[in-house]
Amino acid sequence: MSEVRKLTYGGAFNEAVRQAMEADENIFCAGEDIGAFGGVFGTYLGLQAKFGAHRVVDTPISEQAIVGLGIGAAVTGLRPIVDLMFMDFICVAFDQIVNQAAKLKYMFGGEATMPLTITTGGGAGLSAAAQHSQSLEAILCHIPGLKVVYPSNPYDMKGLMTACIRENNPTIMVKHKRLLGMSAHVPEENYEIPLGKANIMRAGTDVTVIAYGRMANETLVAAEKLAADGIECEVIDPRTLQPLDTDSIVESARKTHKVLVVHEAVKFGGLGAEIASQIHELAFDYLDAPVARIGAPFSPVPFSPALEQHYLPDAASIEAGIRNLVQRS
Amino acid sequence: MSEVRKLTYGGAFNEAVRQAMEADENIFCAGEDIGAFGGVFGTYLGLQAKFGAHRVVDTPISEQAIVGLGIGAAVTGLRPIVDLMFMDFICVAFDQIVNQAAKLKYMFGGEATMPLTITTGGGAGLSAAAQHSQSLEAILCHIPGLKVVYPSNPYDMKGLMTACIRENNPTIMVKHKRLLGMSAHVPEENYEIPLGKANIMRAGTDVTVIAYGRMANETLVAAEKLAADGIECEVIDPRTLQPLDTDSIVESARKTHKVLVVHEAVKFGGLGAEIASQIHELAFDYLDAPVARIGAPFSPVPFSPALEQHYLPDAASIEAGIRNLVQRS
Amino acid sequence: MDLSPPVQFDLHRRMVRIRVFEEAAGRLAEANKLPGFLHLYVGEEAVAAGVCAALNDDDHITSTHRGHGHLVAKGGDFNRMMAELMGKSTGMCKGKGGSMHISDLSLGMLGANGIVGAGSPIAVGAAFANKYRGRGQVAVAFFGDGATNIGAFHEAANMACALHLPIVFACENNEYGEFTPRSATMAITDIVDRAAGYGMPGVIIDGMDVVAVHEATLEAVARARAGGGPSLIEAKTYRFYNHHGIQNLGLKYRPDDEVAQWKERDPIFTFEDRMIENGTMTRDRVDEIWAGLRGEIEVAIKFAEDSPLPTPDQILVDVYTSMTGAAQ
Amino acid sequence: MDLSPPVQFDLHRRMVRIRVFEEAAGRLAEANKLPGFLHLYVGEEAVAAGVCAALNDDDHITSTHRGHGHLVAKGGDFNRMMAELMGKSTGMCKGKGGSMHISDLSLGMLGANGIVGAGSPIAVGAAFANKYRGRGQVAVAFFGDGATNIGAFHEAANMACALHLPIVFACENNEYGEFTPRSATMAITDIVDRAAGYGMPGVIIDGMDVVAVHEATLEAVARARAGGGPSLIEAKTYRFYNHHGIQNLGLKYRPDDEVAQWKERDPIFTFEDRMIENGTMTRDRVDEIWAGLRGEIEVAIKFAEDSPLPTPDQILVDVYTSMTGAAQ
Ligand SMILES: Cc1ncc(C[n+]2csc(CCOP(=O)(O)OP(=O)(O)O)c2C)c(N)n1
Ligand SMILES: Cc1ncc(C[n+]2csc(CCOP(=O)(O)OP(=O)(O)O)c2C)c(N)n1
Ligand SMILES: [Mg+2]
Ligand SMILES: [Mg+2]
Repeated sequence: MSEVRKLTYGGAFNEAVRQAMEADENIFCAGEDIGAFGGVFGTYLGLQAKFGAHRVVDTPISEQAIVGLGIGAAVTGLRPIVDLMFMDFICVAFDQIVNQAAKLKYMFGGEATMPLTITTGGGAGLSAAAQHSQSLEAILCHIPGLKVVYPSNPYDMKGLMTACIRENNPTIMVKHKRLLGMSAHVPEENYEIPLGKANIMRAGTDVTVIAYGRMANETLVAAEKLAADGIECEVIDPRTLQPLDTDSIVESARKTHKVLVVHEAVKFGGLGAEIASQIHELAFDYLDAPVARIGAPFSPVPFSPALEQHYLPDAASIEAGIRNLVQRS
Repeated sequence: MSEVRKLTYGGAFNEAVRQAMEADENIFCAGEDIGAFGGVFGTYLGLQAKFGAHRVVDTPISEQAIVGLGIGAAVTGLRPIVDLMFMDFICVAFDQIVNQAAKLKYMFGGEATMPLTITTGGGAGLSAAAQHSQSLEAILCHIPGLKVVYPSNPYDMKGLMTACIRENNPTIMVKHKRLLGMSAHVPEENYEIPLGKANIMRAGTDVTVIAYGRMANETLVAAEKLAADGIECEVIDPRTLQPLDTDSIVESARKTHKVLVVHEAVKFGGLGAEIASQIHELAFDYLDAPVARIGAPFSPVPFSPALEQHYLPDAASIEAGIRNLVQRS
Repeated sequence: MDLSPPVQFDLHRRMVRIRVFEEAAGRLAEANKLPGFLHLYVGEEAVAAGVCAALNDDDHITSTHRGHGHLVAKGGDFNRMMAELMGKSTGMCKGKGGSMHISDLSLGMLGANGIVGAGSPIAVGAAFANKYRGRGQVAVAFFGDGATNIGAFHEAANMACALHLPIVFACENNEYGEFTPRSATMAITDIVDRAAGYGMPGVIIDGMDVVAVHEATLEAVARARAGGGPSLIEAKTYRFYNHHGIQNLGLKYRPDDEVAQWKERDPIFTFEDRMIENGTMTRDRVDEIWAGLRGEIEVAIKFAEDSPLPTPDQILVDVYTSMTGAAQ
Repeated sequence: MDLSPPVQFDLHRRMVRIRVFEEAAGRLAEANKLPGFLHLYVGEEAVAAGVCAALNDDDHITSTHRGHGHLVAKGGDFNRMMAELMGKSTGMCKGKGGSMHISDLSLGMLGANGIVGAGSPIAVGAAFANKYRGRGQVAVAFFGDGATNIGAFHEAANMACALHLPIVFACENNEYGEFTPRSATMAITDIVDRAAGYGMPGVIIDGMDVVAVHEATLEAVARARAGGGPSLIEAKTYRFYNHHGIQNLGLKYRPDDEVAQWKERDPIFTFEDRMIENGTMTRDRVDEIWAGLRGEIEVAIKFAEDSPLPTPDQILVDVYTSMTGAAQ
């Protein structure tokens, strides 16, 4: 097994972009500091050197114009990848994302395609405080016209990023900042993971746990612990949050009769609410207990690690949540 | 009864602002076209004439700066009311609302108060198409630090707007555009409806329907029809969407055992998901059926009345939804 | 007037097409036959016509809430435009966009826009793609005086200059944003004063003079095509009707004599007088042109009225390229 | 140098306080003792000091991601600032804000800001309130060269001018936004070229010369207090360390000799030399001041280290003024 090629999550992103750009001249990247510097997270490293400054473009600090650049170029035939450094900055470009990119095809009566990929770094855990740590994916998933992707590991990153770039609708690829260094096997050849297909990361019979991004990994840790006590969790990572793979989720719920949804985002109004509601609607009679949700408390992300570590769900709190659920009649 | 004083929904808003401004010199209003012109919906009519251009301020078309104006003035001691004409324009000012207004107090360790009211016109039904018809309240409710208010009638409008202005946290007051002309009794004297308290608009025993804004009125129409068939709906208007009056909602669910949530917003990821999830979590064993949801389909709001009328829930579709739910075992 | 007669005819025709379309739309709106908002371009025809006559079909424009004028100037089809305003399935946007989102990709018209200022960043994207492909196409962003106060415009102007893109920023300065005069919302008089802050040339022109607009645009477009980067053109103009619709419904916000003075400078009638004076055109020919286009608009209204409404099953169509897997 | 010795001492002390605080923070960060990001102000001290020395305690400032410098210049308390950087409950923000949100309302410091450009609209609000109350207070918005490319800055500048507010826009032009040179992100060289587009006066000053900064600010503040409206000051300056932290970790993005040249113009050392030359100050006195402040910072570090961490029950506190009814 020493020959298994490993890549980090950030490296897998980089390779997906590189391979796509090699194959299609219409693809370009634009964003702040992504050119000469390779991006503040290093995810665009080496691309400008390889493809030139016309295809890997350093932009001004102008998030609205960055997304607009992508929209205008996409609707006139290119395949842009535009970067909004931190997910929190989506708020700065929100009009272009929500009122323009998401709706343009529809408003034009279908006479447009929008092969636009927006990449951004999400999630907390780096003491980056309230404006650099948010998980805003639920907001994006509420907007018809967008697709939202959130990989939990290097393998999925490469396959999903490839799918985003090939997609003809606007996609938002969220890279979890704390997963950037995660390393695992990633095939060198190009491959695509279809959008909208969940991944059953671990099969189990006692309880279904749905988690994405970094929380999928925390859930796997919790699941291993519980397995030692004979509790077998089925862990499902939706991978694509919009469109959501409702079928896979509901099927598992019907099998295990108990479901927990976990995310890093604030619980109130988070994606967990939608997932739980769909499960209740489609598998009510199979459930032994209401679908449980774990998410962050209703506050901005606090700066101090002493607070942030309790703010975020982790393997221990997920394990406790699962035990709690399993104990319910 | 001929002496009952009536006011429109828009007029009730205007009166709340006027009475508050008479009582407190620290209150001012700012927004596009609200001064000399009185606002494009007429809701600020006459205020500049009464209070002067320094207290009722016409601004440039600069939604970010309009909200910033409110934030900076609020944190330095005034009580601003700032207007974002259409709810869709919240997207333009999203950073100032989400990353600044909502979080400032928390980031400052509590050393700040933010008595800021943001007013905006929400909802569809005027063939105003995809960028002037949205219901984005679920997004705002997911942001810790904000309060969100959505009156369904003139009486509530005056009382809730008064509460917003007196509130020391940032509130967003959504005026439904199609309710502006709705007329009903509104007392002349100033009164306040506390934020976070639902209104049981109609008591009933068979099914609970939770609806807000214009949909609360559509639901009342449906409920009257159903009453003729002996189906008694309890209709609850949360009035404040954040914080949500979970207690009143859950109490009713435990009583009727069947719940429908209705909103005009897109169903996927709408507030209905959160409300349904809370009910499931807190009243699961009382429910005869999963909480049902009615919302708009997953598309931008279409322009053509021929499409929009089918896009929006109405008394007929709500009635059908209730019948459907009641028929479930 | 150095322009050749065919160019003059072209400019004239574009203006009259706009006027005829807009007047018809206004009448229909007053008769409650058009749903939604309607922002008429009447009075400003010289701007759209003068600019668009300097463009090729494969050049791009982005527009504003006041968008039919631009689309007509770019060659938009009366039938499908009128059908769109009526929300019919034969409309430019199959009834889903309406007045505020009217568009025609085949003419490079990247949409009217309901969000003030939001078109400019999109024009920057089109200009970027044009430079990227290297086929000499340019993009034009239309926007109002009020729009220059919004962040999106600023970011677009700066980015276009930083990336040295082939783009023209065309400002329709009609002195009002909705019902509020420019003087209340900015401390400058001329929008062109903003150009230097981005590092692009800017020029003020009489927006009631289609020749002036056209010549300035030719120069800016030539610069853009030659790799000379962005320019800003400020056209001083005026809308003859209300912000939306025809009549003032609310309070009066513009002095009567101001409106009257501008109307005296009607961009079409003054141009016709000039052409007739110069012998390029006769009064009869002018009347013929109007009559011909009035005939066309009647056909378009009939086409639109006779067209079917979209059916409810269309609601979820075209949200995405495919409906598979989408939420409901 | 027309400034009186006490003013010179004040300017000097403000600069040294910043330097001492920032160097200490940098060392702690390198030793992994500070969580999160740290954007140091070293090299730019003349700007914050020169500006803030022209303000009263009840004047307001808004700041940037590079915010400790501004707060120290406004009189910020070392102990509570250092405690905040360490995420302690005794910190300026009780550990909830950290470096990027450090603030002190009692000094009119309305917060560092993690969103580039977002402070400027807030400063406009403070300026509006100051005008409204009529007590002669002013507001200053600090921002970088890069921030002038973002929409929020533009809207703030225009609105301040339209409403004729008592505000000073203070630009720290250090020629870079993160790791990208200004020349890649704008087609102009001087930020001050943007002032005319809003209708306010603008002036370029040497941002390494605290006297120049101070004098320009005195003038702009006097104008604002007298009802003369907004001004823009562009201070040409340089940060001596990396965008965040001290060392360059990633690729090199600034030429070594550029960095070296700017360091030769250290705003504190050059000012000390001038004062000593003029006889206003002695070398001994200078050393004493540094030693005194170095002592203070050691005390602050000790205070911060000894302070308790916030407890988890604090997470939901201060989201709202009261916890009643809030979601969990
Ligand atoms: C972001 C945003 N804010 C406000 C509005 C409402 N609105 C529509 S048109 C308009 C005035 C625009 O003025 P200007 O740019 O000068 O264009 P004009 O109408 O004069 O052609 C306003 C404020 C909007 N559509 N979008
Ligand atoms: C809206 C937004 N975009 C991007 C960033 C990331 N970022 C942080 S600081 C910075 C550079 C700011 O440059 P400038 O305004 O010149 O300030 P300086 O760091 O040079 O002091 C960037 C791009 C951010 N924090 N906010
Ligand atoms: Mg205008
Ligand atoms: Mg800089």
